[in-house]
Amino acid sequence: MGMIELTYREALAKSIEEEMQKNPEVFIMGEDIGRYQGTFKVTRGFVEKFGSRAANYNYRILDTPITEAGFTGIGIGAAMAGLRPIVEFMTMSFSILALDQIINHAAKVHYMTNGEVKCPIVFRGPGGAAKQLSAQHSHSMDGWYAHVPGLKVVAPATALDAYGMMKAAIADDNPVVFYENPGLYTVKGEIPDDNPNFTIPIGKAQILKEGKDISLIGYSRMTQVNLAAAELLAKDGIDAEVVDVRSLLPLDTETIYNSVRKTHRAVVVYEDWRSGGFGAEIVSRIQEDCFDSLDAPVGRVGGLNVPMPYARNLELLCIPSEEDVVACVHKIG
Amino acid sequence: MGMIELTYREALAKSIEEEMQKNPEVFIMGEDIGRYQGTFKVTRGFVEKFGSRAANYNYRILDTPITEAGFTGIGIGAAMAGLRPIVEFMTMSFSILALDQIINHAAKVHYMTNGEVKCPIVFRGPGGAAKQLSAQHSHSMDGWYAHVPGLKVVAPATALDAYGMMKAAIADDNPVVFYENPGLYTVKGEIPDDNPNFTIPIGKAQILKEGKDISLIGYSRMTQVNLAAAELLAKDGIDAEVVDVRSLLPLDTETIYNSVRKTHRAVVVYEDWRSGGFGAEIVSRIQEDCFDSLDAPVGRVGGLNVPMPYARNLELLCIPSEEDVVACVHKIG
Amino acid sequence: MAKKEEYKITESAAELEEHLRDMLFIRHFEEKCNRVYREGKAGGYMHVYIGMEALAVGWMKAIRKGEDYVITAYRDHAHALLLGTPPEAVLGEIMGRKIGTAGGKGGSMHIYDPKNGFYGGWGIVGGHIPLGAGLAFAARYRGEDKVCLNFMGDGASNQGVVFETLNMASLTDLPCVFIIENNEFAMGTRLEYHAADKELWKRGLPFDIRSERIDGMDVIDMKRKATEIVEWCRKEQRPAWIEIMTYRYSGHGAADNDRQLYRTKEEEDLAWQRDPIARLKMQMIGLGYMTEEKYEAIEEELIEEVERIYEICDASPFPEPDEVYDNIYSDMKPEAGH
Amino acid sequence: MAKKEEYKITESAAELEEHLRDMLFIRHFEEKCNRVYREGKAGGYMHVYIGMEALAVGWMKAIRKGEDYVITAYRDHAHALLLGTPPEAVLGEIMGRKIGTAGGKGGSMHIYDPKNGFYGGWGIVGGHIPLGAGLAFAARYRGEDKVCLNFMGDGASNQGVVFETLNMASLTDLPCVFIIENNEFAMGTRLEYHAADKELWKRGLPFDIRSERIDGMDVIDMKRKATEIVEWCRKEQRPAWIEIMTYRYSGHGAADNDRQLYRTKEEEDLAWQRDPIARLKMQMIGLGYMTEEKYEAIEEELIEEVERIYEICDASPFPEPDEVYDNIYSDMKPEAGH
Ligand SMILES: Cc1ncc(C[n+]2csc(CCOP(=O)(O)OP(=O)(O)O)c2C)c(N)n1
Ligand SMILES: Cc1ncc(C[n+]2csc(CCOP(=O)(O)OP(=O)(O)O)c2C)c(N)n1
Ligand SMILES: [Mg+2]
Ligand SMILES: [Mg+2]
Repeated sequence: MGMIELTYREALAKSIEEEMQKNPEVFIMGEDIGRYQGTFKVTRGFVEKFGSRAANYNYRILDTPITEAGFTGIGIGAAMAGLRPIVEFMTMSFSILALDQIINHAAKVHYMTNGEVKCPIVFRGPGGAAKQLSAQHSHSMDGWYAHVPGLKVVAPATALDAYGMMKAAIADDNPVVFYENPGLYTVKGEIPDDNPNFTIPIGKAQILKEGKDISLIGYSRMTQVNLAAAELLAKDGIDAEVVDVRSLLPLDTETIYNSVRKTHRAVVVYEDWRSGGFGAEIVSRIQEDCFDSLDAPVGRVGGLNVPMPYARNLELLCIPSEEDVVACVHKIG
Repeated sequence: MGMIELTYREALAKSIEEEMQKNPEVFIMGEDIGRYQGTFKVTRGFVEKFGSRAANYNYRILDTPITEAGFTGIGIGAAMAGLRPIVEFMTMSFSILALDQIINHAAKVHYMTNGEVKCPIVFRGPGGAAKQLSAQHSHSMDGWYAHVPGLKVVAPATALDAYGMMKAAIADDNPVVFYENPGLYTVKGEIPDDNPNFTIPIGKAQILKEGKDISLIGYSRMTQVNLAAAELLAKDGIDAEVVDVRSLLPLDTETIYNSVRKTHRAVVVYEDWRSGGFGAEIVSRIQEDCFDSLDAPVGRVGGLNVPMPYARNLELLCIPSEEDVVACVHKIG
Repeated sequence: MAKKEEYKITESAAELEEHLRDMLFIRHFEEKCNRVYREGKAGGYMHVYIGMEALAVGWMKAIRKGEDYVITAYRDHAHALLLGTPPEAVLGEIMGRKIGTAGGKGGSMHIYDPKNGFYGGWGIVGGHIPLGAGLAFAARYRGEDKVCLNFMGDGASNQGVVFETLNMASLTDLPCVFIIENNEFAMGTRLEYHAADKELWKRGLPFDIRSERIDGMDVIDMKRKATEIVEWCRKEQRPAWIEIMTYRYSGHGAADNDRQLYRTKEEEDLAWQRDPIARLKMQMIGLGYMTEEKYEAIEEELIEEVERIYEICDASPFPEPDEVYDNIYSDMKPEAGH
Repeated sequence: MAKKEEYKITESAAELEEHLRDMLFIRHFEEKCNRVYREGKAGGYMHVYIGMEALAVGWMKAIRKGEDYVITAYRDHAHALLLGTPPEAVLGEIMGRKIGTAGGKGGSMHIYDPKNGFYGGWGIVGGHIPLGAGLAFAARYRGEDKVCLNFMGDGASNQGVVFETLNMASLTDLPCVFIIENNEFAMGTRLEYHAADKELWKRGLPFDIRSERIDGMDVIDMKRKATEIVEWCRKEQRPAWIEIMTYRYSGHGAADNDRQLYRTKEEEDLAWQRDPIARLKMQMIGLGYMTEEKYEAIEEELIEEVERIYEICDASPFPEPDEVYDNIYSDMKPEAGH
């Protein structure tokens, strides 16, 4: 299998492009994704490859007005008719305006029709802090979506997973929230270059680094932070295992539990506001189901419970870092 | 102090009415709250007492179109100018359409202005299941709001708390989400009849029944369920303490921890979907801070992770009952 | 509203009788639903179509049933029945039974029958409007020759997402008819209290969309105009925004027993004079296509038919407990338990 | 757009010079902001007002500063400066310093100065529009004699909440002027690709709201028309919906270096011929109120003034770490720590 080194951003683009080439019913819609090439440039070059409205009635790359609820709903309706839309949110923060469409419509239609109507749609975009985008543009949202039955939610941390899980998300007959992070787009990784049918299934966590002393559990960019923290801990003689959750809903508790039962200690790391974030769910399940294996309380590292401030020095305080993870490891003892 | 027995619904109405009488800058807005007297009839008689548009330019009772985002935003703007609006959502499920206004605007303005602009507003309405309202009308939403810094979130379980905490919410200079529950409106309690300045502060949990064997921790209608469960447990010789959380944000961990440190066992009960609900946060904190006091994992009882079904037999399966609480108590051992 | 033209009836007696039967069946079906609700055999929120029958009948005659898409809000029994959904499946759903269109999971507000082109049945006021545009988008994307009828209430027409959808429907040339069932009320709120300009048809204009207001209490006229509009949309591949004037004779929902709070008895009596069923009956009698006796016989037949359906539903089982986890996903179940 | 009438200039030389200075100051302030951003002394998203100066200058001259309410989106430096916010506090905020209007917590998109009537500074496109109506509501509720200027972009005018707000503003008779700063682009999307009908002014019509389109590149005309509209709103206690035609010469934000993706150099050059500053300068020279030398002197003075402001900001401290928890609530702090 030929491999190629790509950034997370490029891996995403490659994945979406291949799926669009394979299946004419896959299309992508969002603000400024066409002519403007996408705000975070995931769709760079797409409009040239797939055509645009100007040429003919061809909506495979659909630039939308700034009406998140409206265009998301149109995507959902198209999915109900069997198309396979990918909806890009310029940032996940803006998906708040489309929440009613996602939660009350996309996530419910299969149940409310008792399985008659499927809704194969992907909602994607970067969540969490970029750089100094301040309070209204830095929402994580992962926990909110992962709370909603009827949705699947994934948050890959590596370029390879971005590539393979995007394919799985597009192929899925259910609505999938595909959670990216601005800080991941430039992370590099090896991707299969000649296997457009490659896929990484939704619902499986993975061990990115084995270790015996403590399990560092996270997803999305925090998995990269955990890898860095593991290196720091190694210097202190602590052998940390890094569990990359990847899929929040469904959640692969088996892989998580196996790790905790081995290490007897765990820290759960997430970027979202600490209080009420999805990490709390992971902590709760671990203590429920692995109580007797735990030598210490399950530690948590989350974002500070504050709206994101603009000044860079304050912003950096808010986002969990590898040092914060190390501190928590030492704290739980 | 003269007391009067009122339902939760009447206690709310009395509280709001008294505050409106005291302060002309307090007003209430929402769908069908005026002429139609409110869907859950909390504002019954208000339009007669406070006048309506028909009579003069008087918006103390403002019937709005069905445009949750728009009217909520207008309320927030009015609060930014110093008025003290109460926004009624017919059900909390519909507040999803106003989330951007609540989360991105009301909850952020004080921070983004570094304290220059206050936003004294109350968002209230019933959350959770009523009776066979099915998948789109039965959202809990409490955990979502309690996750957002900048909001306060309360969920009183008794008529007295509804009365006193509504007064505190209206007096508060910050946005407060006041979470009611359809199943609570007919619950009765003793209310001070001649003390319009009575108030119950936001941020304090309470012990509604003392016990030594296990702490049953909940809020809103689940506190009533916990009281019933405590009676059932008493028959099995288990002496349960009922902790009524009342305020989700801020969360009175001290009262919760004191109870758990006494009983060494806890079950957290909430109506929202089990996975990712706010109960997970309470569980996480307990295990973080009371680990050494725990003789068993903290138990959880939440709503089933399913969109609410219509058929009554299925619906009843979804909502936690006192039997479910008892079962969990036995399960954690 | 364009002034009502006089028209000559060219429809056959059989055709008119079909219109009449359709309307009468809906009326009696809905009356039965109200009784079923009062007897506690249905729950939640339930909204009937009494008074509005000509509207749905007219539009459903204008489309290619089973091919074209139809979507509406929670006041959805009539649409399903007219598209060919078995009435037992509709009433069964309303009564929360396994034989219901959603196996009892949806209830009155959430009737679906995609095989017959019916895509619900939605409870969030205004929320389904972009979905309907999305169905039309799919048709256009695939180059199919389908239109979507996208129904909403007058109250719903204020929701922001409706305007967002109009803009996009026009920008992307969707074959979608947006139809406002203007029954003059949004629950207890009268049109003039919820809409700054009562002429809702105007709202399509700033989006360069064909916009009209039509009376919906005359089934013949409704069907003819609807047919013209549907074919226009199909041919032009453009949206239309059509306000239909109607009235609901019942309360907002079966639980609304407070009509006096928002309207008078006199107003209701006046509205009854526009009853679409009485009008068609009189037109048919005038043409010699109908007699009082025949009308009564038809009515009796339909009432019995509804009773028969009810008996079937009432005897049929509720869903099994473990079905609660079914069909949340197409390929997995959620984590079980409390 | 009503055809532009010829007008006779009756404003004094001093008055016109003030207009010119206001516009020039904004332009140089914004140029500096772009440089500051490129040098990495500001971050996040930053959007300047270059090309649109006449618009804000005209409207701010039309209101009672410090009494009336003003609210806008993230393209907000000009509005604050014109209302009297100290420029150090504006640039300080943009540079994330303690002296900033929000102590460095907001940044360029979130400038506020309620004492001068300025209520932000908002980042969710369209999201602040109901807030502005709420400010007007408060004024009306209290019987104060205030209006609210509620600014938005052309792209924002598609958001559903805007239409919801128009309906309510009309229903409740709010003294609110909704002002579309139509600079022909929403980021990289041209007007005709995001609006089904480019005449955005029509969108107020279905809500029975005074609706107009006005050129915004002529500061004298802008100020006069704005004054008439503001006084009309104040007197009639009714909303207005006004589309102003303008253009942004810069990229969407300071980070947008891709203007060639969505427009040509020729188009930009053509737009520069409408430059509101050049126009006023020529008008003044024509009247003998200005000379090239004087203009250059003014410009130099303002450039130096901006540099002076920058030096102050650049020397001033960032917020202290523990301020991160301040002012989330008026009376408490959130739970601390990671
Ligand atoms: C977003 C939302 N807000 C409020 C409600 C509650 N509600 C249900 S129906 C209704 C009235 C809708 O009126 P209209 O659109 O005119 O339809 P009609 O019932 O007259 O057919 C309201 C307020 C809801 N279901 N969804
Ligand atoms: C709800 C939302 N969606 C998307 C964005 C990203 N965004 C920021 S500005 C902008 C363009 C807005 O254009 P317009 O309203 O015309 O204002 P202008 O920038 O031209 O002044 C977009 C898409 C946002 N901030 N908020
Ligand atoms: Mg109606
Ligand atoms: Mg613009």
